[in-house]
Amino acid sequence: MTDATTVRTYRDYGQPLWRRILLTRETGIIAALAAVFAVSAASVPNFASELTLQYLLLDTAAILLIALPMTMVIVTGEIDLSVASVVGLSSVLVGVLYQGGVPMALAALIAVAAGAVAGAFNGFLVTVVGLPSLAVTIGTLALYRGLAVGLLGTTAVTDFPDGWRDAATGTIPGTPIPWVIVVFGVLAVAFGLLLHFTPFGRGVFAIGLSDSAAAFSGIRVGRTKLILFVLTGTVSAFAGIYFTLRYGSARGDNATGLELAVIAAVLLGGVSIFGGRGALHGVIAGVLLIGTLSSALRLANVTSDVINIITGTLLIASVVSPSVTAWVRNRWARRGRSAAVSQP
Amino acid sequence: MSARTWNASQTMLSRLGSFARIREVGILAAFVLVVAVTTAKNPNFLFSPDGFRDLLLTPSILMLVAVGQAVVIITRNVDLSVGSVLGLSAYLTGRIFVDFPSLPWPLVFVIGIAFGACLGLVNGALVAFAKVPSLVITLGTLYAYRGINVWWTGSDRINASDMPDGFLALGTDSVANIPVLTLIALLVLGCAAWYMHTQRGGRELYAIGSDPDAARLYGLRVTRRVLVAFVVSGALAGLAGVLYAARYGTVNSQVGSGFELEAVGAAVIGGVAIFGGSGSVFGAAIGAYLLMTINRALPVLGVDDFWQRAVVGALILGAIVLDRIAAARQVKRFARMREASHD
Amino acid sequence: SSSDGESSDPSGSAGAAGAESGDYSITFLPKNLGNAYFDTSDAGGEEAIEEFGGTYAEVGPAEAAPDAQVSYINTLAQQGVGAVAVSANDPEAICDALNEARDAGTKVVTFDSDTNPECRDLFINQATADGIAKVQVDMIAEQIGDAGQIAILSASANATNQNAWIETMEQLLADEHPDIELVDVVYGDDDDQTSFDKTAALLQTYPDLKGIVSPTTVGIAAAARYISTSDAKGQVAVTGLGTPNQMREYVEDGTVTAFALWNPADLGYLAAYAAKALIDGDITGAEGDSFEAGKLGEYTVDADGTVLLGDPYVFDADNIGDFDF
Amino acid sequence: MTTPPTQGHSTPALKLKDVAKAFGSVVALKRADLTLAHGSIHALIGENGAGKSTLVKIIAGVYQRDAGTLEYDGEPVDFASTADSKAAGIAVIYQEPTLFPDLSVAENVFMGRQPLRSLGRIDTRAMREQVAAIFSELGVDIDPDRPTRGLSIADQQLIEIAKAISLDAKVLIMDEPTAALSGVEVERLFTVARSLRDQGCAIMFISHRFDEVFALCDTVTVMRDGEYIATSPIADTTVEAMVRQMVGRDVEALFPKVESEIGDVVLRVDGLHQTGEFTDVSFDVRAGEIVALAGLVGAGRSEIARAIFGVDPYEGGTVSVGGNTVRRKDPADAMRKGIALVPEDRRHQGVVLESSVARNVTMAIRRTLARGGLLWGGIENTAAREWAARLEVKTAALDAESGTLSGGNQQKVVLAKWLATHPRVLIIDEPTRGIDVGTKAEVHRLLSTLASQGLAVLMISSELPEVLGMADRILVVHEGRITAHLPRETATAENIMFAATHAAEEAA
Ligand SMILES: Nc1ncnc2c1ncn2[C@@H]1O[C@H](COP(=O)(O)OP(=O)(O)OP(=O)(O)O)[C@@H](O)[C@H]1O
Ligand SMILES: Nc1ncnc2c1ncn2[C@@H]1O[C@H](COP(=O)(O)OP(=O)(O)OP(=O)(O)O)[C@@H](O)[C@H]1O
Ligand SMILES: [Mg+2]
Ligand SMILES: [Mg+2]
Repeated sequence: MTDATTVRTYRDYGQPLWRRILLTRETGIIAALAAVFAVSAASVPNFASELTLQYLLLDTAAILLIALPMTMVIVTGEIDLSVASVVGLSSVLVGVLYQGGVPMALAALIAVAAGAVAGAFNGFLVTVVGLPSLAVTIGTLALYRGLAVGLLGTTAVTDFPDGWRDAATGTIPGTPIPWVIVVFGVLAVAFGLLLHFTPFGRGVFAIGLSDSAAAFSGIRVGRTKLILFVLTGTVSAFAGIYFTLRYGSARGDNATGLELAVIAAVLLGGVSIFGGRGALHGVIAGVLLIGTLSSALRLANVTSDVINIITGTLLIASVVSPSVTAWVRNRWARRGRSAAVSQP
Repeated sequence: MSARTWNASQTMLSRLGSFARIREVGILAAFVLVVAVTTAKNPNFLFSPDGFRDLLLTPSILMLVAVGQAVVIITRNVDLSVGSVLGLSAYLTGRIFVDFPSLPWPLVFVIGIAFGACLGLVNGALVAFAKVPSLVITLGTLYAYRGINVWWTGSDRINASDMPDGFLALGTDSVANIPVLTLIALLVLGCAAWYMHTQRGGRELYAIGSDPDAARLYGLRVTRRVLVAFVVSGALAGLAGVLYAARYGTVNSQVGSGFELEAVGAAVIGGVAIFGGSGSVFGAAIGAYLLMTINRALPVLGVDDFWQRAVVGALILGAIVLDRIAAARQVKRFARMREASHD
Repeated sequence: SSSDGESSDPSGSAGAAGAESGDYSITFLPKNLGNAYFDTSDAGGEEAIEEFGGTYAEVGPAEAAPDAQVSYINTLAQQGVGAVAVSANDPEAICDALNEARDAGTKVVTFDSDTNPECRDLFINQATADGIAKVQVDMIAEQIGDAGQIAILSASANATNQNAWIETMEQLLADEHPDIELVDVVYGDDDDQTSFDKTAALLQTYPDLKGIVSPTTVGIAAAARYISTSDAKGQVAVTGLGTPNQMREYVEDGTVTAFALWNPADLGYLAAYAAKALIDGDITGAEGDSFEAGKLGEYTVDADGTVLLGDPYVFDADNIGDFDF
Repeated sequence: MTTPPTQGHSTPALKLKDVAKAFGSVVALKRADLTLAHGSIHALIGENGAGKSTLVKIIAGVYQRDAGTLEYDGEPVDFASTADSKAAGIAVIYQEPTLFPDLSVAENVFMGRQPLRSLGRIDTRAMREQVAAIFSELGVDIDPDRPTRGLSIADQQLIEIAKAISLDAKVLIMDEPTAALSGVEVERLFTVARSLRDQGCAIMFISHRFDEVFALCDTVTVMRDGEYIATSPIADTTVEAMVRQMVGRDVEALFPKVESEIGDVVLRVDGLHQTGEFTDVSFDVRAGEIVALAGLVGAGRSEIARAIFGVDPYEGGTVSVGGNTVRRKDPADAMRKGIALVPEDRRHQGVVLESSVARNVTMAIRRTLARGGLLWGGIENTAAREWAARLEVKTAALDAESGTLSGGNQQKVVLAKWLATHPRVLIIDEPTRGIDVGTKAEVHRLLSTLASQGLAVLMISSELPEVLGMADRILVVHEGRITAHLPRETATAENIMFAATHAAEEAA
């Protein structure tokens, strides 16, 4: 207000368009994915085939699916560690019900509903009781897995109807794209719109950056989080049915440890674990990057331990690299000055 | 000063506050209850020599890791790599015995702890210097350390016969009816509790977890302290690895996998706030005892093997919900006291 | 015989070779890596493959999960290896992947743990379920004087083999040993620590326990180790399936009198020769087919495409010194 | 506080020359000069965003300067961290309280330098006693053993002050320490500050209240847009002169109260009750009316405001807007019925600091902006541009993070957010806390204009001139109860203060 008579004008953006697009984490991950694909196709025997793509998509479908709602949960600053247990629980439910004579469609429906209930229970404890989600879902991780193992005991249910199994593993005729990826695509568009182009999504980001400021802006923080936990449970249960049909086996220990794979991929995709930052396309690229890398490394006869080392290192490198580049840039800019900037 | 006349009630408030600080008592009571009920069902659980020994012995290793974990969580961080660190150092321990049989075994302890500390240092350096959330970093090192372990170990397995008897005896021997392993764990717990409670450095860890930005503004050496917290967690996981080798006698590439969730679970059950700043290593230790003892009590109580995980999950939830209810009660009581002071 | 250099060749080139000349590129896919039992069996396979001049490789997941095994089978199919020798983590879950591999021309031999018969060409059975169950029941009955309480410490609740054996053991106990009471079956998940703790829990829960049968190598070693340092040593018998190297200490200190196993190296060796025979087209897996298996001699395919390795072998203080695996 | 008086020092305690600092493209300081003398209290004033706090943080070692020199006791120095400046004897009270909520009050005061016993153990009793001593000097009555979580901003600020004083520093820097304090506490602080000065301490004092500057300080330096403007002895200057230097022009009336038509009751609060917070709160606010809630800091006014808006619960009573009852604990419903709340704690409740100006401004209207349920890029920027321009928010681009704006500009962003919802009732808690005169006058003018357009305004303020200058009616809150209704005509500073302290005096 140096001069009351000047009418201020505002630029929409402080940075030119190319910088805003090219210098993002998401672009980096997508570029890395493209690079891994190109290098693998050129140097790994048998990689450049449709079959690779088909297997890659089938293998990563469950993670891709769960990553969608998980991204939103993490953007609100929460976390859901129970997803893999919900996968196991829904797998067992489908198995037990189908074995008990319930028609497959109904069994699947009930399992998905159970997933929604499991998610709602997480959400209830987090939003209504007010407990930290990390602690809650460590508990339900054990609880849901325990229910799954308890329900089915030593047995596994196997003979699912062929039609259903084919739907889970089949591809669009003439392409290597599995049907489940079509479902994923539809969901991805829906979740992408929800997160990035709706008032609800704006609320999700605001909550992640500041719960209280969001609440003071009339955003229903509790309800938003509850909805997201229910969505996560539902989608995880759906992924559980896919998992069961893909491998034709309903077992209590299905997908053990998948939660860490999902979270690793989401974080690799540029979502901040503190909430408030991230984009869905980055996450999808993150999942595919890990999947492609392991598929290429397997084809190159690299053993699973090395694949784990690479996955872990990649995750660390991806989150550390921005700090390192910033640090290097600062050093560069301040050469000759004794003190470095300590501003976070 | 008119608005400041609630002096008397404030003293009461603070007394209530210190009651909250002994929240660990509640968990301890739960532990005693579990032991009592199980012993009532089967006296051997406590009153047979083996039963008594196992009661003390089984949770000791988890307790060490949980204490380290609590130190890290108090600084508003988390160390998910503890299971992998434990596994690596357990294998290293075995490897040393195989490759350098002449090395005196007490030296192996030092090597194991130092090795764990180094792995913790890697975590801490990445978290503190690169300013990246610890959950992400240690999730990464969880994979990476485990990968290194599998890659190094391969199908190898260290057997009891590869290790000296004196060392193995540590895993099972007792002094005055208390297992050596438990004594070591209690010693570590005592040191940690003493440091966290009475030393400036310990209080600074609480301050950092309570508000990291304020700590930085205040001039606390946040980077160094966080680094130290991770080193401690790593060192304790390393020590736990050495003790694992002594107790279980066989070490393969999968030792300690999944331990991270148990360690975090124990700390949380023990009342360590997941967002830092409050809780105690003592609570985490009791949490570890409660968790492991429940695991052992369930079969005795006749709970089918398959349902045990479910029961453990329900108990974790029960613990944190109860904790929450107690806190809410206390807030209510504060409010009622303030109301009373108004009139 | 082939050189060491060739056998450690990455099988990326082996895949190409297999495609050209029907060469013996055979990959072993154990339940998981880092498991001493499979280490031994796969080494037996390697030995056989070196004998007949093929290319050996071993791949596998870090943890024993069926879905991870599927990814490896897919990869092997893409690489076009001559044959896969696999120990299944789930009889059904890896079926589709195996069949796809077979459609691509890869021969599939299962060993140690079978899949459904329609998903593989041959199953190399280490021993019949009856034989394994019987040897374990006989051992425990002898060690506890044919009367008293016993418990079983198994692998994971879903382990196909173990569950089949346990069922037969229960039957045998009921029919032939009425004075032995099986009080509990617990699961150590093939994890040292869990098995160890489960043993401790068993002893507390059943103070009158006379014996523990553990039909898994991890379980028996953990149980023996716990008992060797507890008061129960000498009171509670431990037997089951174990490897000599792991059990040597406990046999020598008297915790364990006898335990059984087949020779896993022979199992892998036989699987490799069976794979060779399939690649050569000598056999198709039909009942009555027979093939030469190097030092082990000739074997014949039984019903359901199964080849039986032989009877389990009982190790005790007298003979354990002769073995090193 | 044992240092002997060192008046008459010739070297200045602290001397900054041509200091510059930029954050990316935002230039916070262009060319700042400042000289602090021993045994003197130096005021630093300037508009919001002038760079005062940035200067403080450079002295404290939070930020590193890009250019210029810093001399301490005549020696050029570089503070790489706050630990360095602290070790050198500089104590700083930052604009935003920086307490550790989980730790006790005593630990907060002594963190990192607690009194020790043998074996390096912290001597808790000595620590408690020392804190109690400082508190009694300051006239503060806070239990040293309670955790600082849940303390009011005023209490937090008092602890900050105790913390700084206990350092026995040679230089004491206070960035708006009085913003949250009431008259009595301010007086206590001043007494302590003067005695520190008399012991030779160099003190820097930042405030937007001129009366305080005149009451306390010896010298005053004015800054504008990151640049040094002038330094003068306090005796040689006037408020008008300072204001002119600060804003570069004359400022019109500070309380431009516009008489407006008072309409029907819009907001009605009836028998609101929450244990421990407030009791039997009933009042109404009419269209076109500005009602002020006055009272001492900690009286519970903010709690009432939050309960009305629905972010806090209440156990009994009703709130209605235009006859429609507002649902309990449901801010979204309150918004829909036409209530807007500009909260007290800007940084935690008002703005989402890490979100852009555009997102903040459109946060409360995002549902109405959506077309077919979707928000495409342009919609929000168009709306944000309009409101930012109306309130003259000082930012380069609409996608700048709100946290990079100065306090006053953040306040404008919050105002813009709520005015964009076209509310019927505007509740505004401490509308001008930490806001410079120019902006303050603007905010006041804005409130008056809005009221004259028929908005019902409920204003909470701890500044009596603001209350007296702006309100049509004044409700005085004491310990959670309304103890007086005063119409504009009869309200005076004296009767407000009496009502605000009334019950307590009875009790005493
Ligand atoms: N960390 C930061 N990043 C970017 N810009 C900043 C940062 N801190 C301050 N600024 C900018 O620097 C300028 C000076 O801010 P500063 O906080 O020093 O003002 P001030 O004089 O203290 O204002 P107020 O009276 O409102 O407290 C402002 O334009 C502000 O937006
Ligand atoms: N006499 C008292 N006894 C006990 N608690 C009190 C007393 N007076 C106030 N409080 C409480 O102290 C807290 C301080 O509240 P707060 O500072 O937000 O009040 P306020 O009137 O809104 O002041 P501000 O001017 O800062 O907005 C409230 O929870 C209030 O209930
Ligand atoms: Mg400021
Ligand atoms: Mg207030």
